[in-house]
Amino acid sequence: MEITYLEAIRQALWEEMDRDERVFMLGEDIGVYGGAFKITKGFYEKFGPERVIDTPLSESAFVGAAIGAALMGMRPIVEMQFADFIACAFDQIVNMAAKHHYRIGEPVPLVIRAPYGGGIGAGPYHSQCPEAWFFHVAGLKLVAPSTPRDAKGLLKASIRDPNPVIYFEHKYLYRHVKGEVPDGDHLVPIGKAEIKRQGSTVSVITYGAMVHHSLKAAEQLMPEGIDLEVVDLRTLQPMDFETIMASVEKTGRAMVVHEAPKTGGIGGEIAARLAEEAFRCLDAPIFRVASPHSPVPFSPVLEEAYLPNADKIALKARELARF
Amino acid sequence: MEITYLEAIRQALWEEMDRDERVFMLGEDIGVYGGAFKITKGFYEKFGPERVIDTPLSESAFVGAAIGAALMGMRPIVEMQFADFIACAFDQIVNMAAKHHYRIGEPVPLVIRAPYGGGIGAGPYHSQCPEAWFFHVAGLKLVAPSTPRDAKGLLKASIRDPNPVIYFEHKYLYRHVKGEVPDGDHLVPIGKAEIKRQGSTVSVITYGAMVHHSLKAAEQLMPEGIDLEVVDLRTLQPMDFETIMASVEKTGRAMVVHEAPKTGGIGGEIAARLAEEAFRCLDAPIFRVASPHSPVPFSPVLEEAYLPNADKIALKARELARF
Amino acid sequence: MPTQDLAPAKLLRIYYYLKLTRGLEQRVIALYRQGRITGGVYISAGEEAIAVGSASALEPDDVIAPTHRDLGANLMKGITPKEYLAQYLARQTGLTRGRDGNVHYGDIKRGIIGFISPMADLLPVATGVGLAFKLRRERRVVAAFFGDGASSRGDFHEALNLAAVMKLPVIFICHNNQYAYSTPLERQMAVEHVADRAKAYGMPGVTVDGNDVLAVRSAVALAASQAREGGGPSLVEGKTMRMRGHAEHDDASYVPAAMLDEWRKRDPIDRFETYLRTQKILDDSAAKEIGDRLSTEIEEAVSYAESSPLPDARDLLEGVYASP
Amino acid sequence: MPTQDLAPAKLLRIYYYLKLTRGLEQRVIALYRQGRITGGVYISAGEEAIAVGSASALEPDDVIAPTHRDLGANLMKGITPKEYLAQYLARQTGLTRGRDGNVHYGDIKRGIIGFISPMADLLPVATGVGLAFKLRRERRVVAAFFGDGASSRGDFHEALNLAAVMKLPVIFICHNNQYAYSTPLERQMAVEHVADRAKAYGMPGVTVDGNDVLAVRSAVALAASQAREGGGPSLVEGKTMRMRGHAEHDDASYVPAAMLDEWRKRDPIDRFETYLRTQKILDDSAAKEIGDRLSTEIEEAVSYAESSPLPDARDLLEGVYASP
Ligand SMILES: Cc1ncc(C[n+]2csc(CCOP(=O)(O)OP(=O)(O)O)c2C)c(N)n1
Ligand SMILES: Cc1ncc(C[n+]2csc(CCOP(=O)(O)OP(=O)(O)O)c2C)c(N)n1
Ligand SMILES: [Mg+2]
Ligand SMILES: [Mg+2]
Repeated sequence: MEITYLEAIRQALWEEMDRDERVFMLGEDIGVYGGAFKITKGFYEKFGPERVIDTPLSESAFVGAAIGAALMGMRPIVEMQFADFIACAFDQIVNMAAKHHYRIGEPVPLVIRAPYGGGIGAGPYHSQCPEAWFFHVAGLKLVAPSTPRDAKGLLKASIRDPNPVIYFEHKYLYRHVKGEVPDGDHLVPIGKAEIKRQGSTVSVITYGAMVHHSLKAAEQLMPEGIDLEVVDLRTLQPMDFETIMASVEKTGRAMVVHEAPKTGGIGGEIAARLAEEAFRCLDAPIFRVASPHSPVPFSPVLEEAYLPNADKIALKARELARF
Repeated sequence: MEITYLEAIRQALWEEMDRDERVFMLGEDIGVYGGAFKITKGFYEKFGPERVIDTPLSESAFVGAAIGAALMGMRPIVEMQFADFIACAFDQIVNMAAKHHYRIGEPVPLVIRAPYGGGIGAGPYHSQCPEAWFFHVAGLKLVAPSTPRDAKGLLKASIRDPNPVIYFEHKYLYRHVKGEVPDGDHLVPIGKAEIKRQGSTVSVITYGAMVHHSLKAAEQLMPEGIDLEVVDLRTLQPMDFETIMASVEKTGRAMVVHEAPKTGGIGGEIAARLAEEAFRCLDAPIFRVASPHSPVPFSPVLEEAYLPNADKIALKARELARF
Repeated sequence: MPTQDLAPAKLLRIYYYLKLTRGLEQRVIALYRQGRITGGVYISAGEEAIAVGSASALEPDDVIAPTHRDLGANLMKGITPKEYLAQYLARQTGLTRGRDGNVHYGDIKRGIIGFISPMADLLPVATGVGLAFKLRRERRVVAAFFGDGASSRGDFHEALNLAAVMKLPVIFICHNNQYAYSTPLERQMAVEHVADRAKAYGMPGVTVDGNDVLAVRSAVALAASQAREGGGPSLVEGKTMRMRGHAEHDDASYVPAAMLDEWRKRDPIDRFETYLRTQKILDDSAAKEIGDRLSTEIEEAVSYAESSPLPDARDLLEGVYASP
Repeated sequence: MPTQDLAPAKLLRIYYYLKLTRGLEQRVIALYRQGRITGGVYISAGEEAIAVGSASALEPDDVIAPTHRDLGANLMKGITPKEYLAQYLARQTGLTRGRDGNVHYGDIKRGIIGFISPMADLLPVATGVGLAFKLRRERRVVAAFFGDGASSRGDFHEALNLAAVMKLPVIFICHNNQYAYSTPLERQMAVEHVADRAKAYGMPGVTVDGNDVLAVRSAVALAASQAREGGGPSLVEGKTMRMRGHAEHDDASYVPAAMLDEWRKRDPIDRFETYLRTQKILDDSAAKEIGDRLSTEIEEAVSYAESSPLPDARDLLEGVYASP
């Protein structure tokens, strides 16, 4: 049966809460209300107020509290109402959670769910893609699934991971994407990319909502004889560079696509590594398709111009294929 | 007369405070005490408690307050005691200061002085290089001088800039580097890199303390006939890509050196842009020399292994020259 | 209603802005239901007296740092219905030219700091506005609004503490509307009054009936005059009720119906209208005249907004940075 | 000193840890002056009673979240002088194996959350420890320490509010040592007592003489027993004085000499020693015996630390992530 991306997240949470008593959730309006996106609807009724905790409006405190509970052997899952507000808990994440294991040697098993991304007409404060802020911070794992299957499997893996994991769930995908999810205790390992489409002309390295736009671009380009390979990173940190390399070795052409602004985005790291490690097998420059260097504009007219999409990806891929 | 990097910063602050009544400073222990690094020593006596404000221990409040004062036409300069604590004001910087002009069209002329960097045996919380956190955020300017001359000229330019500027001043350079500074109202424009050493074999693109290590590496390599060109970015955002391109077009070989961890660092962006825009003139892979993906360790033994230095730069440059 | 020596014209001005606020928001709700609004809709119905009462106590060159429930204060500071609706329709003529939406707008020239989403972020910013006034020896004050939920954030604490230590001319004004999204007060704080929090800063904290526009006005006026005299900041809490969902997508089924019924009886506009009528400041014909004027203004604003151009995608990257 | 029913052995244990703290830190100062310490040195001289008095009121399986002036509490929770000195010398045998320095260490197995630099960051973390206790129905409490300066940070506010709303078993313990680096209290807050801040959260807030170890102990014991019974958090403020610079590089010339003289007369260890002697629990020979034992321990620790290996650079990247 096909389920939505949102339902996949819900199932992962439900199963893990059910499986392991140490797992509990905290965040704003996740209890009776079921969360701003209704992901935890029914959890309060099933698991009770002690394991589905409505917190005061204080991101730094509840992330900090999750760290403390994790240190005591619990498995907290924090919901940010929107990823944009993770900025309010930045210090706890980068200074406390990320560095603790290296310094003290104690694990901090913690998941922060960050509903991120644009394309929903929500403007500068409800659309940001903040993954690059954390990509530079050692000690954090970053996960960003694109399909219900990965969303479920990676969330379950994140909850079982002994490290702080930021789980970037794309708001646009919540209800826009459906797919099959294997029955049973379905896990997707952290740190493994997946080729979402085999191709021979250009490797498109991407993640999140842009996987779908890239796949659409690939369909557009097929009639032109341009055959994109779509590499879905799935995990951003640690990054599965082996899979990226194997794809680029095959195609000789690479482009990175992400929704976050290009400047300082994760695509820079990927392109830089390719420019160093895959220099000999590159037949063309490495392109990046990403948002420009500005806040996410509110107006749909502006946001449309701002966000990458299948057309923009196809345009660049065509250019690259012809190089 | 040669002055230290620290003295250059002090002079810039002094002259701007003297020149423009709207300029004032706020931060922890900057008044009577003169700041943790004694940069504002004597300012309290000269400019008084209203313009040299000792704040409570609350980074988010005093950055926010600086934003408010800036909106009212003042020219606040915030001192972070250590750049590491800028994490506590992250939300104000990225969500309020950075986006205001784009959204509302009002300038936010504000300087945040961030004493950053390692090499001083100060461990994970007093050594970080956080510039990449902000590099991804549109609306901020980022400046990171390497010499007394640039430190002074860029700080004065930052104070006069109508945008929020984070001024990364390297703690290791404070007293380790001396140099001439032009007399008078010396300004260095934001957004202009400078070739600190002309060379023909490899372009080393760098900033901050690593400029000095790169220059040292260049001296080491001269006898071997390897002639490094050292490009000092000076401003990280907006980046002077023209100067970088011109250098790489000349040498055909590029490496980026920074102290911040390699993964997700600014070097990724530079390498990525080169891999796209300079593909035709590159004779070799693009190398990056930077710190590894871990917190900054405290022990000098570990920190020595952690930080890039002249030897490590020379080693990679040699490899690149021979490619 | 506390008796105050307010000229009828002033009282009618307050009445006008209360009604304008309510009317504009009702119109926005209607447009929202028709799918003509871009994005979400944040309504201050039932708590207009806090915004209007507060703003009415300020001088023209004072500054406000509003929340998402302060339309009344924004209007009093000079935001026009046309601008407001063009903003909700994400037009080029909106206050942010489509760059931001709904209640995220401001204009420092008119003394309004643009609201941003992260709750309580404007409190430190307002503190800095007060600091500028103090440094320049200006007798101006800044009114910084926040919700009960926002009072849990670190920025609330840091801002109030900084303002108190530096004796800055800031009035911190709380819409205690019983809920933060779905979260009721008792899950937000373990004190009875938000004003209790003032005790942590050594500043006066008062709780007033937030649905009594003149009570709000006089509390804020007192705080403002203290602030203007160098007496430092105050906290004024208005007890009120959020009468609709957090935003219009939210049916607020978590709010007990009886609670809403109870508060509906205390509607701030009805109460003020009754007061004006008993004071013989308002009668049927005057009320009708104002009502007609408001309708015209509002409908003109709707037409203006709807006929305004959308932003031009070519301007997308304009203004990310200020130029010297 | 409040009379308490403490067996002489318990009192002598407190005395021992007070002296051990003082002795170790004096030794560290000497090593620092000789250039044998790596990095800065943070001393709790004059405020040892807060750390020791508090820790002495806890049960063995309670947890602490210390500040940089809580050596006494760390020692009582089981940190050994050897580990402490090896940490200051950045050795492989130090508590962080050279990854972090001086007072940045911890060990959750011994109930110590590792201190980090950003002031007040451990307060939310401690709140989470209390939450874990509550969820698991454990009768444990957590003591979270902070300075007067740290109380200005947002994390202080958010943590105390969260703990109060959730009624968590947390004791927030303030070293009010009059200064935050060079910043005196009156530039830090506009209230007289840090304990006044408890009023913003609806939790008990008490101020005690922080240089009276038994007063601290009994205030913390009371707060702990309330917390253990489900009564929720408390704030305990110990008034004390930072008798040295912020760190040893700081000559603290901004502190009035008279103030130090005044406080020197109230030295917590002298006072407690006098008390023990008047109570006939301590005499010259017992004091000498303890002193000798401490000297030996401390010198053994110095030798241990100095002969310990430095970290191995090959381990640099080990443990950035925990493995499953
Ligand atoms: C820092 C932050 N976290 C979460 C949110 C999401 N959010 C928007 S409004 C709101 C509730 C605000 O409650 P309150 O401050 O009482 O204002 P009210 O909406 O009741 O007027 C929440 C949780 C936010 N805007 N900012
Ligand atoms: C968030 C943050 N800002 C600044 C600093 C730098 N700093 C270290 S200790 C200190 C003063 C702390 O004062 P207090 O909390 O009173 O503790 P005390 O040192 O007096 O014991 C400051 C400003 C810091 N560690 N963390
Ligand atoms: Mg509310
Ligand atoms: Mg202190």
